[in-house]
Amino acid sequence: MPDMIGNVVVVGGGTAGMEAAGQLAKAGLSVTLIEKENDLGGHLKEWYHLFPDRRPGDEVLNYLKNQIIHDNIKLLTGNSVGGFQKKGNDFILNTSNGEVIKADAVLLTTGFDLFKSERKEEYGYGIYDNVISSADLEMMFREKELRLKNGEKPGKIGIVHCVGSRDEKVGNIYCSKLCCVTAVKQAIELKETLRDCKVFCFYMDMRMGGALYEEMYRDAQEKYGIGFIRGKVSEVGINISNKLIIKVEDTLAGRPLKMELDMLVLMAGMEMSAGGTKLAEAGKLKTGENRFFAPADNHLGSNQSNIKGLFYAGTCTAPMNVTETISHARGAVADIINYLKNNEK
Amino acid sequence: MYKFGFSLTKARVINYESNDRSIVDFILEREPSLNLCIECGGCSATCTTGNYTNFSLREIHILLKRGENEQVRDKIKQCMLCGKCSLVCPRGVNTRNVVFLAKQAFQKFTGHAV
Amino acid sequence: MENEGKKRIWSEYQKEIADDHYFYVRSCIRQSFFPGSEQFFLNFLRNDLGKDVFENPSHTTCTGIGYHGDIVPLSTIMTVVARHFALMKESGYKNIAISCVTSFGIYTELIETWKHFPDELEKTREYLYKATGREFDIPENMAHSSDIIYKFRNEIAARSKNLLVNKKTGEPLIVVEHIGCHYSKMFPKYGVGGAEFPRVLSGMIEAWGGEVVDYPERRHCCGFGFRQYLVQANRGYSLSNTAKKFSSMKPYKPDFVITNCPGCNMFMDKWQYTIKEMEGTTYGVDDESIPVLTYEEVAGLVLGYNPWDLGLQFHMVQSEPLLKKMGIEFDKENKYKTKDGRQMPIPQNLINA
Amino acid sequence: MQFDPFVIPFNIGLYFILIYAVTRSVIWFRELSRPDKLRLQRGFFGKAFGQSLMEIFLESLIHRKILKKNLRIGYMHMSLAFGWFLLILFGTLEVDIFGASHLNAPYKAIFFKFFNPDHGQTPFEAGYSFLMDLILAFILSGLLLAIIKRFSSKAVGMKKTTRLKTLDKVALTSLWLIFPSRLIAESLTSGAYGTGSFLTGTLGSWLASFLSANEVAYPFWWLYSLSLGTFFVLLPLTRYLHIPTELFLIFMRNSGISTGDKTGAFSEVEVHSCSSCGICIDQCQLSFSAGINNIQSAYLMKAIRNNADTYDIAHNCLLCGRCDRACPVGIELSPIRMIQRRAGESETKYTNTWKGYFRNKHSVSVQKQNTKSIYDFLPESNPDKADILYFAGCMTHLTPSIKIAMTRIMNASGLKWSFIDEKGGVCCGRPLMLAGQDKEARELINFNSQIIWKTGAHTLVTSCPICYKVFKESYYLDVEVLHHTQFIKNCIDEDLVKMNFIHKKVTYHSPCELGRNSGIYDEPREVLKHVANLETTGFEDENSLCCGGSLGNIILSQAKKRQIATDVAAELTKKNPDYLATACPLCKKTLAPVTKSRVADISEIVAEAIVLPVIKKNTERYKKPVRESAGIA
Repeated sequence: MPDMIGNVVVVGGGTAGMEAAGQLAKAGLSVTLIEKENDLGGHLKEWYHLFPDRRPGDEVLNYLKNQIIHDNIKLLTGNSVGGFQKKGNDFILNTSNGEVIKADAVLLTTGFDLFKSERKEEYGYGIYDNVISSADLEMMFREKELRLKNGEKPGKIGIVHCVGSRDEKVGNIYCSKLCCVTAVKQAIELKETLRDCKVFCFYMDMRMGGALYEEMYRDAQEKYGIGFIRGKVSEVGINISNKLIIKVEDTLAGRPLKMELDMLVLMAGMEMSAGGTKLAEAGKLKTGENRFFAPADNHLGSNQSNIKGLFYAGTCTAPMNVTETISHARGAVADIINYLKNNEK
Repeated sequence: MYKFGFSLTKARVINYESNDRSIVDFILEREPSLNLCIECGGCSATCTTGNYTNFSLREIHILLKRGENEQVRDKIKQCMLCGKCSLVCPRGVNTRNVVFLAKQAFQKFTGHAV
Repeated sequence: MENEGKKRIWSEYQKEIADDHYFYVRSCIRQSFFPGSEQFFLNFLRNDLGKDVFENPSHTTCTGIGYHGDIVPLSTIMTVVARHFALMKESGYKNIAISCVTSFGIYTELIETWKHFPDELEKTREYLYKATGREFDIPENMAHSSDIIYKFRNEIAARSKNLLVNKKTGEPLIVVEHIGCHYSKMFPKYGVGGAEFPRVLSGMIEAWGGEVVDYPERRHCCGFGFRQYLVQANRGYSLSNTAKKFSSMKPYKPDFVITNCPGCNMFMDKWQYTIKEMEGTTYGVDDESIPVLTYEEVAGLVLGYNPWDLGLQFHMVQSEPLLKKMGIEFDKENKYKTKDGRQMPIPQNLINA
Repeated sequence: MQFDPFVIPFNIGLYFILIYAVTRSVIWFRELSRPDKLRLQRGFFGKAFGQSLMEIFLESLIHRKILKKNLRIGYMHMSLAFGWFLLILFGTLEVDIFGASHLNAPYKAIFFKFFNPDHGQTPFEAGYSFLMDLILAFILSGLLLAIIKRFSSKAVGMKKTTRLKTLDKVALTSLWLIFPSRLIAESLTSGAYGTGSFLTGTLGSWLASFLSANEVAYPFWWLYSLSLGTFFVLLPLTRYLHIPTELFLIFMRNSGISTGDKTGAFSEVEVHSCSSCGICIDQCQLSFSAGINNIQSAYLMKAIRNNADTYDIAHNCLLCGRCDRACPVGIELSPIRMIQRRAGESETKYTNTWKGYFRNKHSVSVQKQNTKSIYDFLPESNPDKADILYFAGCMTHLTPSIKIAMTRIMNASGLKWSFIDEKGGVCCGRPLMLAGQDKEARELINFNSQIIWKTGAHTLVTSCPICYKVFKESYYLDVEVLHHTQFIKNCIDEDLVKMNFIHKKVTYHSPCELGRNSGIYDEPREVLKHVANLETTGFEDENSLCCGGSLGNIILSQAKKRQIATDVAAELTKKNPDYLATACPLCKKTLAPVTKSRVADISEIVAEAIVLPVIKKNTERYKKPVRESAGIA
């Protein structure tokens, strides 16, 4: 296919951004990929294993990195987009390093921020040792250092679902969708690392919608004997022997339950990234009740924005797993090519 | 001891640490399929006994797992072992054996027949 | 880790506390069960710090207990509170200082209600005007009197005669802080340090050399619970909550409990007696009970006031063991004597006496 | 006086086993319950005696049943048992005819050749020794098979063979040694004296050609005697005890003694009559479908003999009764299993004493049962009067199609019936019994009996074979209990319901509880023949399979149950029928998910075939003119 004229700016060098940039470059467009951090990969680089097959996150990351080694791609790392104007059909973006980039189309892949667990004060994240977040745990897995603050092996671990999701107290009424399966995945990995530790998941609903998720859940019960207790943990404290004491209602027994734990893992939800929010304000981009970018059309235009020539991909529009993110990015590429080629502009 | 016309009430909270789970351990060792329960309540819904009394296998299962044995001991014997539950269970839990083992466990550990 | 975390939270709940010119409203329970406390508060602010604290003799109860007891309707309590604000307006004050946590809760609740439902505010203005011909403004600054003591905790530390330290061992005293539920659980932003890890009392204790313990049931209610208490048949429920709380703090061997809510203080104090009578259970070390003090009383002790002037003797659980630990002199003779030396009747079966 | 020291081991063995047999039988007789004692006495002096002798000849010697089941195994057993019998018989005659004196000590018959080495000169003698050689050859051929079986059971047409304990091994070797050693011993002797027939003679003269036969013969005679002796002495400790025990079993059974529901002399005799032939293993679906090979009846018998823990063996069984039917010794295997399931309640236990030569019985204190009613929550119920009751049963409530079909049939029959558990009934009690909890079961039985009695019905129809069996056997009601297949059969015979013939291919799965366990084979088949084309499956009647869903097995995992069901369904749908018919809701529920062809209860097929009588509309009514008065006056 003949090279196409057109420069596309991709904002955000995470999974979606890298995949889209790669595909656009292959399609012969010249791409500028802007990433605020110094190295690419976004949240994916913190991830140890991916569900459902627990394939190492690095495998996917490496694929994406190779993806963007292409002459058509210009990398601007450690650089972020402050705002942009649309002059006619052209976008003028000014970056934090004062550069001004002209683009025919813009793709926002600003991704998500992990919910700050401190905001659920009653869980004492950052106050009690051994109350950690799902991201912290992934790190521990990556570093093969699964220990309590005092260096001992945890014997009893609790996992709290829906931390910062489905919770109007923190202003997020939506479901982050991936926490349930992450919890199950991490529970299994915990059991594999520490054979004789006990793991309990405290859930409100088990939302194992994705492919092979339910199977994982079944394995967690059958092969790993992980305990699932239905109820939202209400408060966390410590007792005299400095162990965590959690209070929860076992809604299926219809009784409050008190349990002593060595470690508590909080399944932090996904929120619209700060960067994304800034851009939304700067560029008058529509956002939904969940503060993520609102696509032009939920069914037919999930990659399109309310501004012609500006597109979205990945978790800046809604919580998504890696699989969905990548296909969403490819979708965006198709939309962009269509936009540039058939000069819909 | 002085009478004030009111008294201390026992807390309803399930204290996981202090509860005794020897019964459920006995069962799980012999019938691991119990782990597969997802508390759907199908068993309780079809239960012949449950048709006449508040006997609920789902509840019994959860109470056993929490070590709330007293309540279970008095109820478990009401089961008629008819086996409808095991036919409806979506997770293939061998519910009949669970009850059967529970009865044995109580005889074994609490010494009196149920 | 723990402290950084808490500091971070506290920094998020910085509360504006007026520095002077307070309009003081009293607490039904505090003034009748441990009058020394409010006495100390006024005296300390006026004479020691030279602040201006005004009391209007014609202010009444906030009717909070009646309100939580389901016998005073919302419109009534709104009007009563409005009347207090009117009195404040008339005496030309803008900063209100509230002695009672129940009242404090009521005030915050109503002010928030008025914010969200302005027509309720209008109605209230109307009711008050019709009833009394008065008009009112919502106070610019609202502080619980414990907030004010917290504000001046370092001044107190500076003037301290005896710190919260065991004189013999030199170890800091182990203190359990109990915050009244209505202080910040309803509206965290109104409380110093928020609802989960409130700072108001722990701040004082740390400033005065004591050590605060975090125990599993720290957040638990004292057991008052208004209607649960008011009906005799339900008191077991109230009592059980207190028992739960104490049995959870027992292993930490606390030297005393400090409260900022008169209701909590009264119940944690008197229920200890009840439980001892009913079951013979005590929660202190070697069969003693744990003294439960108000922040004013503690502040008073730190500043070297006479325990009997602070009214410690009016508690059910007596503080002698604590006083001994702190090395505070006290004479048994004058314990139940009035200022002019008249002997008061001596109460029977007190604890720790 | 012919004597030689080498006969001593044989004699010791022989007399030991004789004395042992007597004492053992005396003990067993004493342990029998009084009525059973009488039965046995009557049996012994009645015509049962003849039967028993006949049976002993056919089963213990000829092993007819085994021969039917499996020719090679049968031949093996026959050659050994019957052959040895003949050998002893003719041996005794031999010594009687040709020996120095009459009425000789048994050893003379056994070692005849040794004491009469030159026997076999005259043609008559030669003829006789030819016969003896023939018998010996017969035995040896069987022995050969046995050895082969031991080392590869496939070779003799068996999938699995039983595992052995050490003592059995020793006994087995001694048994194996007996006849070869006799062969060689006799051959050598004959070789030395130029006697013997086609077997001993030829082998003898050949051996004698290169070694001095007489000297070599002597140790072999020792070996012969020794192996006989050891075998006899060890016999009581090994499974070979079944050889003598089976005789008692046959006598007892023919005198009408049966297992009952408690351990007793008879069940003891049964347990010891098991030859561990392993035929039950091949019959067991848990073995060939679910790959479970340690719980079959042979192992249960062994476990009981060794007082091992029988919990898993006893409970991990479908109680389909296939092994009962197959057992060549005719041991009532399932009843014995049920005794083991009731173990918690059974008063008698056995322990081996005297190095295991004897087992002595002693009663164990039973766990205190709480006496107060368990099912006191069941409501008082006052059912309507009816002639015929229909009891769907728990399982049928999970297969509504059967309920609907039965309602349709019942209505069509025009009989006055009532659906007794329409709004959900109480379990019949059979499942509890299968779990060995008879006391609880009895409570449910009484509850249901009351309801049935109150209706004053004369017939009780049920759709569930599980219920059927218990109604029939454990309810003391004076009502006729019918399974719906029987009921339908009656309707057809009495011409109560008209049916079309559906031109569809049907195969029939006979439910265990209805077929083998209650003996109802014909009615279902005839009903099916009446409405559709019934195809054979090769698993008819006694040989029918278990669907795997049986409530009899409380341990088996759902996965294994499914495995069994899949195999069964595959077998029964080989001719891919339109319907795989069954007569049990549980079978239906178990088979339906694992086969493509439609699984239907007989009642459903019948309901489909029913022709309802046409109701004539009275058209006259409409023609009549409306009376004035009917209008406004």
